Amino acid sequence: MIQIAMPVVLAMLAIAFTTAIQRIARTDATWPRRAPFLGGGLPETHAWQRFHVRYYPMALLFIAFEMEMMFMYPWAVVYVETGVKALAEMGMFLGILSIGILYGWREGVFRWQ
Amino acid sequence: MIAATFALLLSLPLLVWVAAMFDRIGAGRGRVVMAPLQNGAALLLRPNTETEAPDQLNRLLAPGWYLALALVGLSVVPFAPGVVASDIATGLVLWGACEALTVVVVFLHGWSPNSPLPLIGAYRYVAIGLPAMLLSMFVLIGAALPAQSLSVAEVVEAQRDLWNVVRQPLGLPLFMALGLAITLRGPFDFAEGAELAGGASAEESGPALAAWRFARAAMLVAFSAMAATAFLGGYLGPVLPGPAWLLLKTLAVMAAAVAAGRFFARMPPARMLTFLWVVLLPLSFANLALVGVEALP
Amino acid sequence: MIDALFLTLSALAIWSGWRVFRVDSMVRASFLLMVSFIAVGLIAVLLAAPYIGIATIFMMAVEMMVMALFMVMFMMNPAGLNPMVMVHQHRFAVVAGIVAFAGLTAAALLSDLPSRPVPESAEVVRALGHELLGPSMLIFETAGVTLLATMIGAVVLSARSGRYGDSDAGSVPPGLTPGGEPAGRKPDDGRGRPHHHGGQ
Amino acid sequence: MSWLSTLAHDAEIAVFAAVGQHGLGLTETLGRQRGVRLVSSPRHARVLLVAGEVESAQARALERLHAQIPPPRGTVWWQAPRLFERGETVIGDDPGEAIRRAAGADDPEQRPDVPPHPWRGMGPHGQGGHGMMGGNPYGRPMAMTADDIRDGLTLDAYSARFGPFLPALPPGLVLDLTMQGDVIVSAAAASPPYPQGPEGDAPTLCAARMLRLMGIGPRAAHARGALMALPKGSGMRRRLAAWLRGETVTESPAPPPNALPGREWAEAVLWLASFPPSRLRAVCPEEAA
Repeated sequence: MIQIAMPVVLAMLAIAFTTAIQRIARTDATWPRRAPFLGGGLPETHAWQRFHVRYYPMALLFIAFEMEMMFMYPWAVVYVETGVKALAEMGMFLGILSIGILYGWREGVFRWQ
Repeated sequence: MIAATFALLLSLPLLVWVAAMFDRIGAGRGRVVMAPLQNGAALLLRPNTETEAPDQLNRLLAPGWYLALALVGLSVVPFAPGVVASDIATGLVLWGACEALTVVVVFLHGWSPNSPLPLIGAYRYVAIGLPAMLLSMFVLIGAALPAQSLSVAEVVEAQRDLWNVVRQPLGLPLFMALGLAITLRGPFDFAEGAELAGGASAEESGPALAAWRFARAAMLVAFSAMAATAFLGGYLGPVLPGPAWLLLKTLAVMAAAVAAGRFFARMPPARMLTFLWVVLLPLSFANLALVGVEALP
Repeated sequence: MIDALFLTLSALAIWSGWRVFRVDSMVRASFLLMVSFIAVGLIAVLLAAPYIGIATIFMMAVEMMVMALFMVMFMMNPAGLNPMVMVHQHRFAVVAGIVAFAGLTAAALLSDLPSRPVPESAEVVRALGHELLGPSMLIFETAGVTLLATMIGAVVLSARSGRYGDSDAGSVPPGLTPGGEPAGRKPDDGRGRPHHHGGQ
Repeated sequence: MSWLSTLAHDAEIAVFAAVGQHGLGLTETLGRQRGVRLVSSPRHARVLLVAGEVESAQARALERLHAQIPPPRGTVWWQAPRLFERGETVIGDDPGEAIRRAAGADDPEQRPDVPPHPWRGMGPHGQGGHGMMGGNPYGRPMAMTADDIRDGLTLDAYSARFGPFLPALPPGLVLDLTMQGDVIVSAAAASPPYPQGPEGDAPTLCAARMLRLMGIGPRAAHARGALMALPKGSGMRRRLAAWLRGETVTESPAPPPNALPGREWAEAVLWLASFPPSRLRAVCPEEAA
């Protein structure tokens, strides 16, 4: 189980290191200093907002693709043992999903909406 | 395992230094050796910047998570037969998880200052980072096919006869695209590009900025080591000992990544998104098909 | 050692799961949920399921990222600059939570679970692969078609642009009462002509 | 921390350049200065360098930039009259010495330390807001919904004044933008770009500026591929290609308030950079302020 203990330890070390570094300096600020950098201009509102994501259809398409990745890892492990059958099966699987990409492209989902 | 972890922790700062030197050479600036250290020290002596109503906790932790992901990614890379910090059977998947979490961390880094330019950088980065990650997964699955395993050590051993870079010529260039994306450089630097005046890091100063840049360079090291392992045979090589070979190959990939970052122009994000899905992703399918046919007994 | 790691990770999973409903920021809520899933994924690795565990982390990182995009996009006060209460229907939620907890606890404690420890050397990923390419092949291929249907559905429902013009051209929101006035903003002719299309 | 200070002693000085009238050419020569590094955000800088004259109307913007440089900070006025009592003035062509002196300076803050709106102690939680979206939490109101020009989703519109010293925009150009996400919904030019003289329209300078926005250096071998990276049909490719061939571009842009809405941020910035400053200046009304 040390196989995951080690990454966990490394992650904690990294956090400790960067947090310690950032504690070196003081973080006091006046209000003019805190204003967001816009090249001299000022905003009217907070930047946090209902941010208009322009690629939301792509994000949904992406999730479907992501699911499929999870089938491919075990497939890759047994591929050589299984041979042509595995190739045909994955070819079919990827073919079906490629239709999804083609359709998405045709409908313009990879553009900024 | 413990020894490998110590070796990793000791060598990482040095390799980060080398990465910074490569960056200076790439930018065509002098004083290659000392300037990264001096500039880093100068940054550490400057104050941090507080913004109006930031997300303090995430702002503090984002550089740490970035560095943590670089370290975890590096921990699955074997330095020599049997010498690896994390000997997990699904090392390739763990590396993939690190890529996915990198997108999250860069997003948090841009989100937390509550400032428009970092915010735009964060959202653009997600649009490009996600498909770039998908791309790399197909490529890495290609590398796992001949090894019949998801363990990184097995992937190296399967390259004893022939390196993957020869067997799967499309693999390494496509993987480089991901490397540029997760290390925020050149054509894939949609988080911190010049058109956003520093983007996700525009509001950072002092030690916070130094920590973020350190983590970014550490990610370049981790990516280069992974690319060297998955495609260039890792520690395999004649005469020299294994770790030396790994080091040399890592440095070569690092130099190539820095050069590629300076060579290719960055497209507007919408154009890049189409390019990724319509050109690069089908190329990675083609790569997988070629690897599949080649790997058949 | 393993027990300590298990207990720590369980505590982290529960704590971050609870925090999801206590924080004001949608981004924090999304990624706290992700932390919870990461802890569960690591527990799965402890249970000798290295593939499922790490894959959970992988998937959840991506999915919570996309969820955060949509949460921020559609929720009022997405960053929680004004404090707010994230939960609705308190009483129902409390009752449903207690019932679910009791049911799951009872199922875990009362059912006769088999005790077959997986040997350290078991190649679970290989077994999973053989399953996918053997007995479960139909499921696997059906998943492909299902995902294709998901993609097409997502594109049809979400994208406004399309081959045959805007998807909402001529559409009218449904009325608040049967046959009543359309709800929401009324589409007028001045709005909605895409001025300039993406960068290609 | 004395060893850290010793190490930092020979570090490059991070300089944020606020480019004024006829300052573009000046700033380009700065890249060759040893020991000086131009940065793109005042947060990363130690010294504020005002290169070329800045009108007194924009003194306020300059003061804000000055305030955004973390203290200690210094100021250098290079071929520019001083607009506030900080830093020293340089007449000649080489500001190197003055920058090094400024790197040891510690200008005091000059803007009053007050939040954009009073908020402390107001509202039910003392954070200045009320309800879900109301009030001024932490000193600013929240963005509110508005119609969008692309996909018709009524999400929040973010209004802000960008410039005149945003490195991605032509120096002096002040844009009042309303954005939804990273797409510009409406634009107004509050102030035109500064006159840069004939050297501001020089092909090499213009090409270098545009290539910098695309993340690559001005070496010609790279630059050919850069044309492919630009979107088709907006004339950007044509103009960059002309600059790379060494020709002067004389095209005039459509006025930014008409041309910018509907463009995504990166496209808009590249589009603005693809015109010579003098042409851009000619189509922006002078009197609006």
